[in-house]
Amino acid sequence: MEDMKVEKNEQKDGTAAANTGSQSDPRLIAFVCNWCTYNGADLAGTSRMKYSDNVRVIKLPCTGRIDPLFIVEAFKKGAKGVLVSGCHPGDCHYTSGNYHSRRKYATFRDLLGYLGVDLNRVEFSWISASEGNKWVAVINEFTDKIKSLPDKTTDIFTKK
Amino acid sequence: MSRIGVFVCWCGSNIASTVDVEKVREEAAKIPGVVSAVDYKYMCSDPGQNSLRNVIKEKNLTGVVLAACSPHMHENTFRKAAVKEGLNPYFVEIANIREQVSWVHEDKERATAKAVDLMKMMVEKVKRDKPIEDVRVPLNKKALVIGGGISGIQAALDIANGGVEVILVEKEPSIGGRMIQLDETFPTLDCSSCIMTPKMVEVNQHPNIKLYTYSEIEDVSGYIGNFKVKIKKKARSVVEKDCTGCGECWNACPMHKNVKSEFNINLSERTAIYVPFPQAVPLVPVLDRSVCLHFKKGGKCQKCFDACGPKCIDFSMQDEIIEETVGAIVAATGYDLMETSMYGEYGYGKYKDVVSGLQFERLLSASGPTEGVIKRPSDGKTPQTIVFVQCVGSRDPEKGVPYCSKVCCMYTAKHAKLFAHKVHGSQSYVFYIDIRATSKGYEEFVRGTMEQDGAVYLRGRVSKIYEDNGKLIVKGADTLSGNQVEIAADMVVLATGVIPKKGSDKLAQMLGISYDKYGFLTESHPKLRPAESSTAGIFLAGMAQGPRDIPESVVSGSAAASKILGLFSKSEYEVEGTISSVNEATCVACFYCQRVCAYNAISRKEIKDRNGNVVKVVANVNPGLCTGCGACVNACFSKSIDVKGFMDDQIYAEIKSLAV
Amino acid sequence: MENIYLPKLAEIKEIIQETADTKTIRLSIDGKSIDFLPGQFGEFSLIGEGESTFGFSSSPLRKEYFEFSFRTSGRATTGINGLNEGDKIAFRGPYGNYFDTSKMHGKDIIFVGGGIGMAPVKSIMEYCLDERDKYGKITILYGARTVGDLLYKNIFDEWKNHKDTEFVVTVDPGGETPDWKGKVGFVPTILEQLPLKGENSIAVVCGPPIMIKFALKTLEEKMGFSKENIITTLENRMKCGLGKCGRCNVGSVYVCKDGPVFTAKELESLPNDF
Amino acid sequence: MEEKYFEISSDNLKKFVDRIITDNYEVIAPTDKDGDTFYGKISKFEEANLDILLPKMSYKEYLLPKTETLFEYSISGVDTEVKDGLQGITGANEKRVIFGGRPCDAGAGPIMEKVFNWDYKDEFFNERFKNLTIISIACEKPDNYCFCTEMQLSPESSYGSDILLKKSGDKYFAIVTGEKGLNLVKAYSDLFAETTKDKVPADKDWKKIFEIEKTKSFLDKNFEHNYFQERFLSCIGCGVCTYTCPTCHCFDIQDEGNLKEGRRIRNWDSCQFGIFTLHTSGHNPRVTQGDRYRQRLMHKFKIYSEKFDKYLCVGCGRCSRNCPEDIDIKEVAKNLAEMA
Amino acid sequence: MANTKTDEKLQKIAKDLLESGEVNLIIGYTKGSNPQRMRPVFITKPEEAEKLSFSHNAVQDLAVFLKKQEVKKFGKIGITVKGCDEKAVNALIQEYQLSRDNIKIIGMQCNGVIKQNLADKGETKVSETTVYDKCLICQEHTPVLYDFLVETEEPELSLSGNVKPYAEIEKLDALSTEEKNAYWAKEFDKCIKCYACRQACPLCFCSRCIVEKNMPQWIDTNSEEPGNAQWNLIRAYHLSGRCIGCGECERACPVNIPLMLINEKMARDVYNLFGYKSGLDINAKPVFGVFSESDFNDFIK
Repeated sequence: MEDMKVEKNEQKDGTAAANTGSQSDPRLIAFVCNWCTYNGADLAGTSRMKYSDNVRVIKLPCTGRIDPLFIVEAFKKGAKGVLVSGCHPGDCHYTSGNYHSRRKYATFRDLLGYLGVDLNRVEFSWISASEGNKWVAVINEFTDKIKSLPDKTTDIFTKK
Repeated sequence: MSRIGVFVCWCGSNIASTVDVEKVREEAAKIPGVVSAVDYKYMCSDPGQNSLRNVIKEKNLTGVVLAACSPHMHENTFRKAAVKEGLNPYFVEIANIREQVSWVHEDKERATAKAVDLMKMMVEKVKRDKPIEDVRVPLNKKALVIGGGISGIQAALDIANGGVEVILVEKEPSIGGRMIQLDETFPTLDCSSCIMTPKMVEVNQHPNIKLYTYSEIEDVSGYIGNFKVKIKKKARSVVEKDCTGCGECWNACPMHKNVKSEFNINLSERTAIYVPFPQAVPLVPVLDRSVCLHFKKGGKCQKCFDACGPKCIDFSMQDEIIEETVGAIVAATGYDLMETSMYGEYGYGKYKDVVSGLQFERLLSASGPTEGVIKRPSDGKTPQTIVFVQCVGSRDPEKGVPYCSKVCCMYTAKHAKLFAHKVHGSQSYVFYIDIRATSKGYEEFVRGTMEQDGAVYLRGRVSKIYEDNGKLIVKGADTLSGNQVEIAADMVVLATGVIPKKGSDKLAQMLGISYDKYGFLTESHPKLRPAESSTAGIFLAGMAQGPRDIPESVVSGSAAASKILGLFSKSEYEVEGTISSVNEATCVACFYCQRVCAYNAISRKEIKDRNGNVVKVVANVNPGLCTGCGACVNACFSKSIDVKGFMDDQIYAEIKSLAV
Repeated sequence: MENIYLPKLAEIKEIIQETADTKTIRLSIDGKSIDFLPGQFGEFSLIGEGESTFGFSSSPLRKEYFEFSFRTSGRATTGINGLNEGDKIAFRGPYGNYFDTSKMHGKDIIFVGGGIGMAPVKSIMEYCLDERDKYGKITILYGARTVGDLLYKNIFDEWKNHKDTEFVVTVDPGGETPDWKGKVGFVPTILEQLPLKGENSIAVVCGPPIMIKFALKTLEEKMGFSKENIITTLENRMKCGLGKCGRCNVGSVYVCKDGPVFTAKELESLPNDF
Repeated sequence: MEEKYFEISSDNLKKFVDRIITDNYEVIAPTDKDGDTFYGKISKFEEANLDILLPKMSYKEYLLPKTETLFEYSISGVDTEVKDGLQGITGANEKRVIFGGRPCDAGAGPIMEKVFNWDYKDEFFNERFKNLTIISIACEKPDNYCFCTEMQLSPESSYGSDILLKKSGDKYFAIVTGEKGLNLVKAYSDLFAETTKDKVPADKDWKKIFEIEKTKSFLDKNFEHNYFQERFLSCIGCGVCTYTCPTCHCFDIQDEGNLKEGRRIRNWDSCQFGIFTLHTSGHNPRVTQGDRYRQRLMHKFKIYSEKFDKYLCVGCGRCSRNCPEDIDIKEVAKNLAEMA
Repeated sequence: MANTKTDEKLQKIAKDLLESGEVNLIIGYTKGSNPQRMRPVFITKPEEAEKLSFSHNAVQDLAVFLKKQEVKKFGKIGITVKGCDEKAVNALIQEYQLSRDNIKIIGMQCNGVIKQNLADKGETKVSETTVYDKCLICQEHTPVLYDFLVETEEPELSLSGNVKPYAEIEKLDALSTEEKNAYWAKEFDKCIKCYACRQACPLCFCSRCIVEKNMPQWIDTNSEEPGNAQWNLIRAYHLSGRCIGCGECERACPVNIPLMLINEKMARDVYNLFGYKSGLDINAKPVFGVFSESDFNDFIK
């Protein structure tokens, strides 16, 4: 029978070097709503604004769909910072998704902080479809902030 | 099995100059489940789309990932292309490597790495895509309009003229609403009844309109295309089809001095059997059983019965419940004027000559209690000096409401103008905060009242009104001159603010639509969907949504009508298939999903065993109402509800693919 | 020191889409099958998505491949479902006991399968068909809820065409399509109508618990099969397959080690806990 | 090997423990934390709490960790590489001593060893068990929840211990049952004095309050008895009984990781959970908590003994003491015996 | 032990309820495995009502049984509750898990229950050092809602103010992120993933817990540092704004993780943020089922 290869292949992923996900080159994951922030980010693109390339955007229909548990999963998978962004209060495409989620985020954020997660690593913002510049500013500031944090993971999600 | 095709677009040099598209393609080819990876100059071009279609066909793809421009640009383009090859459109996912990579980053290696990541995310997502079928809801092409005011009438007529059957339900004995109570209308001063009555008659005669007056909505269930409505037709005690409206009955009624007329806002009296006003539609009286001697005194009085030629008085008539199935609903429930009891200092209710704006309309009206001659209620004398007080209740967060009632500035100017026209040499004073006269001809109209008709406008609030020697002394501030003013007036007209019709909140709950903290019905989107409620198939019109004037009310009625005609122009109502669905095996019926759903799309469902016993209650998603926002998914603790197209498993796979 | 939890890799040779949500996957290691006996099972996985337990569904006499059939339901099966021909599957086994064919030699055999429970039956059945001469009359009864739920449709003919072999296929009432040519009725009902008698016969039964229950009753009470001659295979939830993790424990047996094949006689001694 | 007997003074026992710690033995002993006593690594003799009857949890995790990596994997494209978890297995330190446990806990080792070796050999368990030296202390005052005597052990049983210490005044008698224990004693022979069996105080006459064979015979005959559904209506299925039990060994196997790498692990699991036996089809053989508690009783007092000739219970009483709803297994076993 | 007057009253109510057929089952307490313990008892026959008892050892929150399918089958149920437990009943009604019509609430006035580990060691006196912290902050010594009230004979709990309930919360709040992290990492490291906290919780009523769902794998199954933290975090999150503070999770925890420090902290935060306390009003909407436009927004850019 064919046994599995036990030796480890060092050269697994040719692109890994380009974004290591380390503290100095952190991986940021942004959960954004389809209608406001995703469009805002697109606007930044059509306006040819430049911003940090550390962020990876995951698109969801609405802030109301962005489960706080996604934040946990993102940290588990090595994100150094997580951004949640959607329509401004009152502008929700689905009327009230962002209001419902805001309650959850406020509570969940408290819980994270209490359990020793560095809240500098979790960011929430309201970015409208017209706020390409705000998107750029939020991403750049967040990236800079994460980079400035001490080079050790103070969260309870990653194995030490 | 996953057979994914990855298509990397160069977008000319738009992507290719910053992202190494070949590298992205090579990385794609390495992913398990990817059976084809290609790059192409312009994927959205015809040749590009054709190559996409060819690969789908040749490689028998189960999913497609395009690494290209924003999904908001070409998602539909590519989905359509995929559908042509028999692939479910939702099996096409886009990695946005233009707007969110090549255009915003400069370092080619890093931009490429990001593009690869985004592509991988979408590959993992598309692997977990489930076929999604768009939802088709059959439509009962019949509309219900609630409220027979001008906006409801407009909506009903427009819909009916579009060839669709309409049921118009009005709570009062006659349609006409508030507008028929008005005298002349600003800024053109055409007579309200003159323009309103023809429309009312048209409603009554329209073959496509079924009119229920003196009727209320008892219950609404169902959803877009298929609302089940129960209408309570209150016992009128008059057989409508036989009545000729001759008036013998009310002339015979002995109660002619005892009942305050609602239509004239207590400024006149009516009989127990009555029509609210002479031009009422339908011109069929209603017997008010709460005051009728027949009912109060054990059946002795039957003067109206005796007087009636066609013998259409029926004392034994019962309330009747009529059930109708409609495909769409317009809520045009209108407004009330605010109570002014909190302004005790103005003496409304205490001094007969302090009247509300609407009462003054009746005093001005030729069909009103004074037949259009302005007489003050206390002694019937014609007033020479009238003080108009604006913003009574409006823009007063302390005592009233913070919002502007919008129409008061204009109707006060109209009142002052008509007063000047009707009583020569008279003088009016208007206390105002700001003048809001923003529509066509409005500013000129107000100017005219001031300049041609000599109304004195005083910027400031009235602090007190009291009676002294047959005059009403109005004390107030003129903030422009900084003086306290005191005016001895014969009458005071309070421009009371506008509030939603009493009971409209109850109706909104019945309809499952939202309303704001004042009770005004809320639009689905304040700018882009102003005629729609948050619930699919239910539309809004008129003052029920908030203060507006007649033209705006008419426009909103027409808007609702056009929405319904548009909806009914198709044989079925189509909804995107990206909606929520419940895992009934694990749902525990806590109904947090229902609480957070802005669209009333979640209902209770009983699961029964073979003997019909309820074994379990679970949440159920109404596909016609669900918009796929996913708020319910977030609310569900046991993760027993998920939204197609953005399933938890897919989001987690995306995150997983980003692991560093 | 051997790590008994370490899987081996097998290559997917062929994938057969049986129904909308079930597939048969044929595997080989170095182009060959593995040594196993009908009735045994293995732990299959796409590494990273967790293991699933499936009985082998092919005849051990077909030396070029071994196969299993599965329904996509959970995380592990979804992972396996995503694989293509040529991909590798991690695999541990074979585990458990097996159908003892030596006791069947010279006897008439009725094979009864329900739904996806046909998979382990197929293994022993094809094993017998592959050595057709060693057995008496063979009857195959296969039923599913609906026509769409029937597996192995593409090889029905192959089964039918053996000599002295009767193949009966049925669907539950309401599960038939307009062009359905098989029988309509629940498996135990159809079973009762078959011209079989219990003497010198063996019955092999596998399917959903409710079907097994009634089929056993029918065979025993109405058709005169002795309990020793009715053989079934249990489909308990398992994890280790090695008689350790405790999950498949029923009465004094570990189904994964002492089973999954039991005679009705043996089942009788087990508590009603499966 | 025949049992050998030694004496050690209380002072020397302290020295012994401190010295083996200095000599890099990992010493696990009952130690106080969070207002209770748990087994934990100690850095000096004083940290051990030898007065406590039993720590809240058993030391099962040193034989079967709550999570164990069976293997690690890494995936690159379509290639999967695997690293055997047995290589570099953690905690299989040769120099690990469980000190100050009781005869009941010690009795659990050989019982578990059977299931991990009856057919396939589970080397994860074996590696750990092989390298564990168990020094137990005989109980003088069992409490009301204890029933080791009924479970074929006794408060003074040396079964499963490499060394059993019996206190006598200010010294201890050490009963050494095998090579592992003897090697340790010999390595510190300056602290121990050899003695003979007759010097060791005889075991007390521990009374049984019920016969476990009767419990078994009730279980043999009464699978569908109302008792189970009625008595265990108060069971909330928390599984604390199984998790704190020194002999419960059920586990689950799971994969964890991302698309590039991860591991297959096994975690403690419990027959008290509804999902434990839930079939993919939705069918669950054990629907009620009564069914599940019955399974635990069956496994402990019937099934295991039929297969392995040992009861899967050492009578430590932890499940009773720790049960949030006060289900007392001793009382239950006694009830069953009485009904037999 | 002889029946106390409390017990007699309780037994009378239960007997009447069962005799009249108003309920089919009474869930109550009876004497347990040692004199310092009580245990749940399920009474279906009037003559068995005499088994019922109540004391400061009645630590269990019997509302937990209302979520069990086996118990639900009884239909109309009477339940003996302390003030804290009664809030769980209310919360279950709020979340549609229970119909008010199907439940008869026998409220027990309670001045605190003795910590079980102390009781096991022989503690018999109710005092601010022997009762659970929840008893020290209890505002519902008399239950919020009841059909019958049984008054207590226990002396009133006197509070000197020297014992600060849940004092650790403020201490923890004052710690740095790293210190908090270290504290909880140590606590969660003890976790053995037995989920007793969940099973003991009257409000963890999901038929399939999120931890038992693996598509996606919401919570790592491992019982080590990352997996344990995820479980504890998500458990606490799911109970934020819902926990009524009965403390059963912490009592059930076999490894003594101070779960109430999290629950209580979250209850305080939810109250501060949204002015909501769980289980006080069966007609109130749960805090995460509603929102206000003016909800706390300062943390969002």
